[in-house]
Amino acid sequence: MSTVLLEEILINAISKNLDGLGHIAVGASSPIPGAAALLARARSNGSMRVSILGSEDNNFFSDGGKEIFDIAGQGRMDAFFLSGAQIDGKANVNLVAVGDYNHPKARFPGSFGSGYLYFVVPRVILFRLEHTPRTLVKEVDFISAPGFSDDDVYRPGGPYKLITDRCLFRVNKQKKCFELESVHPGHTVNEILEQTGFEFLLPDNEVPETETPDEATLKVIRGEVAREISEIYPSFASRVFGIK
Amino acid sequence: MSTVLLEEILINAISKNLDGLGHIAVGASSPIPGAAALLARARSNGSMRVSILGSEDNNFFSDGGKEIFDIAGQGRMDAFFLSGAQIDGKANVNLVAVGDYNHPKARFPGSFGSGYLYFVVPRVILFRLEHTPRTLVKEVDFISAPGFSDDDVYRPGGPYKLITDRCLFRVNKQKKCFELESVHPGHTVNEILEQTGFEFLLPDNEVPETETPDEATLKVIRGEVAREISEIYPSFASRVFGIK
Amino acid sequence: MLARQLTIEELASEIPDGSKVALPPDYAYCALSAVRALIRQQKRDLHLVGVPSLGFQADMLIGAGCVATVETAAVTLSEYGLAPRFTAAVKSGSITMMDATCPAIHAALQASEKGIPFIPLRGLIGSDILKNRKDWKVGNNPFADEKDDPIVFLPALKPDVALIHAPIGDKFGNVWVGVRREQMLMAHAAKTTYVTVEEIVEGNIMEDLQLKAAAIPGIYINAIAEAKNGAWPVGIPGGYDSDHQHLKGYVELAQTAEGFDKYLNEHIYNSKAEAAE
Amino acid sequence: MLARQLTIEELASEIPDGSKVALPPDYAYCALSAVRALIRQQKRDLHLVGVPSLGFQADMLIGAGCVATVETAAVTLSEYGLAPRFTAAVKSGSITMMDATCPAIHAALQASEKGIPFIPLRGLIGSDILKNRKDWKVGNNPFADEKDDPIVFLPALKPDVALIHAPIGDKFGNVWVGVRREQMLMAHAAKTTYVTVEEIVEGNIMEDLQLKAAAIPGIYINAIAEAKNGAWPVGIPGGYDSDHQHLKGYVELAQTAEGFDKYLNEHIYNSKAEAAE
Repeated sequence: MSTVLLEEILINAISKNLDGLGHIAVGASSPIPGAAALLARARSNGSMRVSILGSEDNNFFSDGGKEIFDIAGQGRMDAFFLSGAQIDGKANVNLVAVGDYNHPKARFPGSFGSGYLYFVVPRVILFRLEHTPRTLVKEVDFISAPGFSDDDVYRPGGPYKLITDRCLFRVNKQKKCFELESVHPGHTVNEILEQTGFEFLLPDNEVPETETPDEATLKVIRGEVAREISEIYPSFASRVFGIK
Repeated sequence: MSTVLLEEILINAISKNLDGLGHIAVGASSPIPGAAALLARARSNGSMRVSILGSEDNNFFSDGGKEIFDIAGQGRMDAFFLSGAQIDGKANVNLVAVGDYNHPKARFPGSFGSGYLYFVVPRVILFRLEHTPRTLVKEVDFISAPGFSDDDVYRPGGPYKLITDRCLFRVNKQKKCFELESVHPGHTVNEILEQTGFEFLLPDNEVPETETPDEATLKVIRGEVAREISEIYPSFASRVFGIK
Repeated sequence: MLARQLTIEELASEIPDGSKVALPPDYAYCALSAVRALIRQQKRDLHLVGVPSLGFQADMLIGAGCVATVETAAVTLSEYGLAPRFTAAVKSGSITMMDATCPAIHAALQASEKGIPFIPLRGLIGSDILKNRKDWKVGNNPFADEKDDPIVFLPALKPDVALIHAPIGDKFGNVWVGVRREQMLMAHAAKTTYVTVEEIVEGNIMEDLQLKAAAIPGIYINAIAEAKNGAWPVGIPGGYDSDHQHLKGYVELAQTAEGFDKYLNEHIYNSKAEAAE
Repeated sequence: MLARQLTIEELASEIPDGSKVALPPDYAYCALSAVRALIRQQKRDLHLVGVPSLGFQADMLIGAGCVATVETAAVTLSEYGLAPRFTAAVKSGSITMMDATCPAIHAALQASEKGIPFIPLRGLIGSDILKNRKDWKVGNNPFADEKDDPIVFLPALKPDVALIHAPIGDKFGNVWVGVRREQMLMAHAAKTTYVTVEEIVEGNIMEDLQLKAAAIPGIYINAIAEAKNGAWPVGIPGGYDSDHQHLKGYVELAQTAEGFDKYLNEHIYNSKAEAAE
């Protein structure tokens, strides 16, 4: 078996969380989630739709910028992806600023649709490919979108998984926190404990290794998925899959 | 001078109330208001827009059925026309039913946009071409849209004139009632008093006769206005102007 | 993703008794062939929603006893006069009326489209439309300066079914509606949308940027059926005209229940050719 | 009715200091040639509204000192990295931020489009976006069953100016925007709309039913200016690509105030050819 890249492990792991869904939407700057959605669609037997912001081939919207949010509000978006400059142990996401909001040490682009989609999309998958105490923090400096809400707040959606370059967490909705689900090949639980700024639950049994995609899956990833993702992310597709 | 028809007098009289406005909208089943709007536009030196429901030549809307109401809500519609099965002395309009609403003696199509446009369009011109005590009543059986509102109700718009086959009323906003403005040629104030089911004000001076369009105006009405209106109201244009 | 492609009868059979069905006015794209199938299948207790008004299709459904409730800004046959079966039904009290005003229907559908529970709307205060709509409320504008600013709150209107017609669709369920975007709003707002089209064209409508800008994407469409002349006897804008003689004949017959039954038997129940399509 | 047809400089001169100006993101149709004219004319105290986010044009306006307030869901140069003059301005406190989330901007513009004073929106509760927006309120859903159902109320957002670009317009001011309908929403919602177009075409766009379905009617347009390559150095969808080398060069220069001034002098202030267009 050829060398499997981290990107391919992530694409495969994310895609497993999408099987059986009807419509996956992918936002800006999300090549790995985009590829994961295309992989899940490839094995869905034509029962899954994928819409990718910025794509012409995979973007069916015809009613302006509002439609992607309206469609989520209607309950017609089953999964979405969010990243964050900071993510904390309560699954709060910060896309705005580090330090004081009015005099920040660092300022990022902004919250985009997070302050809405995180509430209404059933499976929001968080991804952050820098897993350090700087990014996975005890408490975010600015809440673009809160991980959990009081019972009286309308919230059909919310966080489902958090994937990083080191591991995969699942969300524990009862305890409103993350729980380690699997560790990527080459990484350890101790390393995760050390590199995570927030507390999280460990499973009772041993933590499994994140699955490596099998040959058939790799073939799909490196074939049609790589080709399709190169339309929107040519430099990513070139770097990871050698497509130009 | 050729015989001037009642329709031509009405078209001319209505059009005088539209000069200087930016956008006149005309609803369904309104050939005379439509012709009046086209006449006003013809002498506006290209500064007036007319939109006519059901027209292809004079209908610029591109955002579905809601746009005509949205545009009125934005303050971009200066005049509109309403009729009614009944109109009363408080300028209330009834487009729904005669008798008890739940067991009506007569049922009409319904209120259409009146319950909204009457509130937001600055100059709503009422027209009812059957001027009898049956149609111009003391009190309507159903208020599709009220003529006047309490001070705390948002109401940039409202009734401006009422034109019938016998006369023209203006609206007295202070006293919240109609005032006779002019009587069409061949009709008398006594006849108006007799045929009107509601009370109205008479001016201090003698009531003038409604102006008959001059030769130049008649030429425009019978020329370009007749041609344009025949696109939407072919049977009206054929009956009144002999256009087919 | 391919759309489910059905016959007209199959499509109609997926709309259950009691459904809240949104329909466009005669001047838009009306799915008359599907409406005839609903009548043949003797649907009952439908709640019609006019977007924002209704015409011949509503009069026929009401006359055939399919309808319990009519929510609309008007039922009109325009130059053909009053809608006879509608008028008779209102007078006899056999249907429940929910009179509205056009922008209230558009706004309430937009609330559903946006997934918000309600939307405010100006106007209406002091009207008997409002007085008779127990499902609407008057609230206060929360951004008013000092004094009260009463405004109507409309709950989101979410039809079970949007039933529409269109000139063209494709095998992915994409449907071109042009400037008749209230049909797009209906599809966005409704739980399910069923469409008949004059023609299912080759290729993918969304790959033509001009067509895409005025097309409903397949994600909103539950099933599509091809129906050549599917709006008949009503016409379609930019396509064919209304069948004037037929509509005049309908209105004459439909003045009485007996005449309407004759019409039903002649043009709907016994329309074997259509049923077998 | 003919539209007012202006030069780029004339068009920009009609936008006063202090205006609330709505702008689209880089992936839509950006009127960069008009933005350069605003910079040349040294506009001050603009309140930019991103619909729903902003890109290069905002970074340039901010760097040139034209901007007092930025209301947006994001300022992003996507693959080019953080927006340098925006970031510096936020850190130095020289602009006031009104952070939002994309659907809140669309919804608040729709409120203005509909002439309603506010619109409710789900989400946002518990976020620091909401905490920092003193102009937004949390109310209760008036249709909630028994218990409270808190929901955010957004006041209508009515820009003074929508400034957009488009592939084609006509001499009546009709402007084709295709699927980029947020530009139509901007025109409906704003008090005034100024448009630059790649080309003013012959004839009337509204007479072509396909074009009409995706065109902003002239009634919303205060003035139109022809601007070939008017989005440069950003691209336009379906037209030309972004000028990658130029944008990369911009981002490198704009890392410092001095570098940005160099860019201004080279590409904006001294762009005599453009100013004379």
